[in-house]
Amino acid sequence: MSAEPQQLLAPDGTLHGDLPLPLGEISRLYRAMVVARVFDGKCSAMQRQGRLATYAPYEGQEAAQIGAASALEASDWLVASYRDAAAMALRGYPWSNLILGRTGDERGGHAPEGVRVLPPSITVGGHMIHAVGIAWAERLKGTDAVALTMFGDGATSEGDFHEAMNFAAVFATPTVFFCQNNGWAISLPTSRQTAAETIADKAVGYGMTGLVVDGNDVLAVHEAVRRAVSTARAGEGPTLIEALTYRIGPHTTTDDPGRYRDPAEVESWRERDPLRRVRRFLETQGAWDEDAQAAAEHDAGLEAEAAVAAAEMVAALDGDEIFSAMYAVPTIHLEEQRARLRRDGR
Amino acid sequence: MSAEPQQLLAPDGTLHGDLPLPLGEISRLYRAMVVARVFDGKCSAMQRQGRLATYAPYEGQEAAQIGAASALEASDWLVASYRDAAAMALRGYPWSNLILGRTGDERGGHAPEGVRVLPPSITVGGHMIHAVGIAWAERLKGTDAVALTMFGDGATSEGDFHEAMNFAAVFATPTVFFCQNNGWAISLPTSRQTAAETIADKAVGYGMTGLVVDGNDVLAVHEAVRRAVSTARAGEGPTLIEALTYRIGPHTTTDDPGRYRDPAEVESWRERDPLRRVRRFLETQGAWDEDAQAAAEHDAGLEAEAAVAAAEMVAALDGDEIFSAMYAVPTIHLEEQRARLRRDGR
Amino acid sequence: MADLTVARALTDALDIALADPAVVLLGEDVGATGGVFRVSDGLREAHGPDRVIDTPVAESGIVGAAFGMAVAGMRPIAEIQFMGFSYPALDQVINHVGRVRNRSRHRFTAPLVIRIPYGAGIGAAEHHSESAEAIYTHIPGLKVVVPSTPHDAKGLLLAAVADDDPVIFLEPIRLYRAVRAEVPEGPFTVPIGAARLVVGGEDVTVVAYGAMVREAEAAAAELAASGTSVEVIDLRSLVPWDVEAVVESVRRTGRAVIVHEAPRTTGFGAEIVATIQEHALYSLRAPIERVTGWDTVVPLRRAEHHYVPTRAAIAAAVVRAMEG
Amino acid sequence: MADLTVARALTDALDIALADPAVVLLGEDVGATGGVFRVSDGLREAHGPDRVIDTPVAESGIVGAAFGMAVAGMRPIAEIQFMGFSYPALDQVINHVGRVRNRSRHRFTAPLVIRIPYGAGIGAAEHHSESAEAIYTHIPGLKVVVPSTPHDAKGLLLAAVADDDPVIFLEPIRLYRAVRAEVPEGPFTVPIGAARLVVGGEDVTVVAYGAMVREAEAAAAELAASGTSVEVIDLRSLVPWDVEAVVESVRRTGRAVIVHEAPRTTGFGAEIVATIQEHALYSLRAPIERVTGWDTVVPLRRAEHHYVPTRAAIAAAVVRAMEG
Ligand SMILES: Cc1ncc(C[n+]2csc(CCOP(=O)(O)OP(=O)(O)O)c2C)c(N)n1
Ligand SMILES: Cc1ncc(C[n+]2csc(CCOP(=O)(O)OP(=O)(O)O)c2C)c(N)n1
Ligand SMILES: [Mg+2]
Ligand SMILES: [Mg+2]
Repeated sequence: MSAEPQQLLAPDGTLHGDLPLPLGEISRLYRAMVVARVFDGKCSAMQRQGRLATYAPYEGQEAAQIGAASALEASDWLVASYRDAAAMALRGYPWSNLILGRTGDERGGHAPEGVRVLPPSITVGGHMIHAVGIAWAERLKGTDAVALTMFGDGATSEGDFHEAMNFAAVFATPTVFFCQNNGWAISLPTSRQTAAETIADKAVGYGMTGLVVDGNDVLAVHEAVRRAVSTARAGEGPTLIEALTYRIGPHTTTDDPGRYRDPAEVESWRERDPLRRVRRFLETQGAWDEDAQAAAEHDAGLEAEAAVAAAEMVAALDGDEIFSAMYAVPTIHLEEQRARLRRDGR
Repeated sequence: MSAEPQQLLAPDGTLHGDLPLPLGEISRLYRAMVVARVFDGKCSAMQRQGRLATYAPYEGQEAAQIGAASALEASDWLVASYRDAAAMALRGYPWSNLILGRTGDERGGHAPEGVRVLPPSITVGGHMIHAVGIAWAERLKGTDAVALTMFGDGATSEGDFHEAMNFAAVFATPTVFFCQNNGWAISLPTSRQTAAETIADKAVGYGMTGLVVDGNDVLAVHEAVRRAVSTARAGEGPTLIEALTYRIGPHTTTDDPGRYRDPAEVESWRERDPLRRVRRFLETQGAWDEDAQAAAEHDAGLEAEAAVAAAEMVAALDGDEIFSAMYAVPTIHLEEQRARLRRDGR
Repeated sequence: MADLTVARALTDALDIALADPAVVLLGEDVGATGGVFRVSDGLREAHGPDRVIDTPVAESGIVGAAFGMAVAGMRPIAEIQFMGFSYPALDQVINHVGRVRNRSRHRFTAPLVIRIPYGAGIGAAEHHSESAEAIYTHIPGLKVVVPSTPHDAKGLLLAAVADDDPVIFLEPIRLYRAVRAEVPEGPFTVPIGAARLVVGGEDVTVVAYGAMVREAEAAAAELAASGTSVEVIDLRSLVPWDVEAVVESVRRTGRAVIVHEAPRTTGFGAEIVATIQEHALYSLRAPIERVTGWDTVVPLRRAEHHYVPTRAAIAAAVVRAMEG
Repeated sequence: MADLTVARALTDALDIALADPAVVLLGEDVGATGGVFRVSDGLREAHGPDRVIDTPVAESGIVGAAFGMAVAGMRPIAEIQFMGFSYPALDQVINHVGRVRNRSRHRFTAPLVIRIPYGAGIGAAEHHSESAEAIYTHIPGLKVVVPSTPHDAKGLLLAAVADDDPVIFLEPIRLYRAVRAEVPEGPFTVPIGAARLVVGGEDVTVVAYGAMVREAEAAAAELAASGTSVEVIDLRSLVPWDVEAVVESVRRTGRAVIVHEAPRTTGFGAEIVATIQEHALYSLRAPIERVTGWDTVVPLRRAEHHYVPTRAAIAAAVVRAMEG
């Protein structure tokens, strides 16, 4: 079944074929990747300092996330996982919320009104069907909004992946399934996750279109997702896109990849760094240079500082508040428990 | 992806190619199909008389079940569903147990020692992974036993189907997945169950071999399963076989198919009756005739009477006994509850 | 007013609910056949196959898709065919349905209803007779409702659809066609969280829900003949449940018997007992009795009667409570 | 004797269990990394990747495959990474693991162990802090075990593996590395169903399990200083549980406090309360108190401390029981 992954930008920055986007757009995507990388570094550092409860780095996956998220409209939905902060931020989910959530605060899950991005799914597999239901609802409501769901190679082994793919195909919901195959699910390599040649092959069993794209090529990802989104929007059903990429860092900040993978593998993927090839390309086009890079990094740094400051300014939920968002109005039982906490403390 | 379903015996009884089994064996299979059909009729009648709690008829699916079950060895396992009585009986599960179970008695689930057939699965989907675990255990124990699991088209939509297929493929367990695509899952036609062209296509996503066979052709089914079993036994992994067949009767004896399907469809499948073509073939070979038919039906009738009598002779479980098979030894809580039932009655 | 069975009262409620374009009904066989209990009979014809949706056989998918619809602003009603088939969807229910409001601090909500036929008493096949309500009552963020009359079936289902939070709506299989009663026409709701006084009494309080309410009522009638005055309360709603009504009653009677079909250990009866003793220990004149199913699988047809609480077993417990 | 943490005691038990070729350990990341808590560290090297098996990410598959292995005569140990990820496997647990013995009237059995790290207190991400033991205790056909010391962790795990029925083995995350203690070397078992007297006392009985045992012990120590004599019982096993030990104690003290982290409504504490009042109502001098988690999702790190029962909350309940 396997074909070469779709690619537009070679690792050395050469473009195959025509410019898929105006240069200005490409610079914008690249800038977003720089911001994403800066935030990722910042968060990893914060976690080491004990300022975040847990953190799942996405270094190496910026092209996949930014390429995909940039192909959506404001009215489209994003339903993503714990490792997809770059995509979520691009869709308008504030970085400060993403950080707040990771400090261990539920209010990180409250995106601003109008931002159609669900809080990141922490369980693996369960959220994909939500993108099916959401897309289905939009169709029933008569809008043309699409839902894109992001998940990893590991998630494709969960039963819920299967049910989501099947429902989407049977009901032709406007859903795009975007798999970041980053080579590993914690310590399990993709080759032990499935015996299929590609994850895109899984589409066949649902009568869905599946394709493989170079996940470190932001232009190829953007193009592939853009097409899948417009197919979905046109009422022609869902698509499964497998973006081949790599998790450069540990699974989370408490994981030790030294136990299960060869540093040489990591090095080989560093060579295919998703940022470098865009920068090279933009530079050859005269659309980027050292100064632009320095400015982008500087701005990203300031943005990160501001987001961290905003997140860390939020006072923790007090005891009363942990009861206040379980229902629209707390039940008598929760009120009684709230009174109990007030009386006895913890 | 779709290819013509494998067929050896045409509906008119013509054999394509060589004799896949000695004539004596084919007569034996045919005789088993006659027995199965007689039992099915008997059970449907008993249900109408209120002697069975519930019953799922398999008329029309005899070739699929007998063809598949006959390809196993005594040391192989069968893990099947509520509609697979013909297959189970062929593997040595007593008809009297099958009937006893359907009267509403747990002891129907107690197959004789040595019969490697699990009680029929009533939930849809959950049992396939058991055949993976069983096959895996046999491999770990160093035997060459294989496990075959039977399920319907509807079952392929459950998440557990996916996890079972994936585990089997990743761990190359000696499991055979045998799907009887009988066109319907209660009121849902297969075309609304999946958007895939065939159910066999689902194998692709697991890196597994998938194939479609004429499920009303006992020889083709036997051949296909025999090959899959020997592949599995040789350690070369699992296979998914889709047997195209049809449920002639209602879903269960309480279902009214008039609500959802066209009687013409049923008629068109009656034309492809799985028994008739074998009989025609055997007759052309001089291996069967009216007398043989009458004798087979007579014997089957006697066998059915005897099985029914044996089942109906069993006295119902008494109150004490409902507590006695939850654990090897009832817990103190169950003993206390048993005493409570003795004291208060129900 | 119309004279309806529980099943027909539910059909009526669904039909009314479906007048709102935000409402859809989805599940296995709900459309073409009207569901295995014919509760949605005629609704596909009335509201179209896009609104009364036959799904593939996949419970987690049904609930997960309904959840997504709810997050996107609809009010889906998901049907699971039998309680015993609801477990594949538990992950969706626990990890998503009950949590998205808290996870997003009210930004996203899940106003969906999950309808589940439940309970024993009709000699069904394995998995078709289960009472797993205790599990649902233990899951944060859900409401759990159980009607026992045609009136409440309609009024509670409409209340569940109107509720801004997810509601597990349990339909006692045994009652679908066992009773007929007058039910108001048109829309009305029965408030979630308020118990119903079935019969007033002085000596013992019997608390029940679902199909057990009728057994309790019958036991009360029997005992009345022999001079024991039994008060029967139908909880109607397990989360939230009407602590006040129950405690007030037990304070008066000093004795209580709790009835449910579900297994005894960590059944919802335990919660009722624990709460009563907390509020009314000093009024208790005898240990609170629990009349429950056993910690076994529900036996199949031939032995099912050893499992399901009967009026006789309830009466025996009442008598013991009187002596206690 | 060796000085071990709970985590190491479990490693030791697994290593001993794996000496039997019928035993395998399977789960996500149990092999290459030794599991997220390193409980199976070194076992893949010692016993081979066919016996310590890294599986795809699929909990229902893990439990279902382990079930199949058990039916075929093995004694698999399945690991679920966190309690919050165990729900996709609930259908397998409820509909198959707990039932095959009854369904086949002893012809097929499921002697498997499902290990699940559980509980809050380490400020983990959502789904990583849950206590869903009540659900497991309500499912017929299972045993449910919760160690709270290194000694019991080893002895109960070996007992679970030796048990002919399925055992849900809950490992309190907070205790993995919080305590060290002397643990006998080589194989030994702690019987499933017997509680452990942690501290003897006269005035109030505190019943706890898992990570709450240490909190109860600390509360008892604190209260001893102010003259209240608290008896602390560690249940160790929830199904079956040691009714006799608890009831005997409460008969003596006349007062009881039950502690668990799980949500309050229909938590296992309710079962304990209901049972105590049944056997010892007339000994009760005050309502039995429950100190539990709330009917909420476990709050994330910054607010988690409002949720998890503490020694202070337990002490407050004891004081109230003394006054009650
Ligand atoms: C239902 C469930 N099971 C297990 C886990 C634990 N877990 C967290 S991430 C992960 C691996 C997921 O791998 P993949 O889908 O490839 O995503 P990646 O982490 O590589 O981005 C696992 C097993 C979980 N979060 N949810
Ligand atoms: C988990 C689960 N969900 C739903 C059901 C109800 N149910 C019984 S049979 C059936 C249809 C199954 O169709 P299929 O797999 O094609 O098998 P067939 O009945 O056609 O043999 C359904 C939905 C069930 N038994 N188990
Ligand atoms: Mg991955
Ligand atoms: Mg079918």
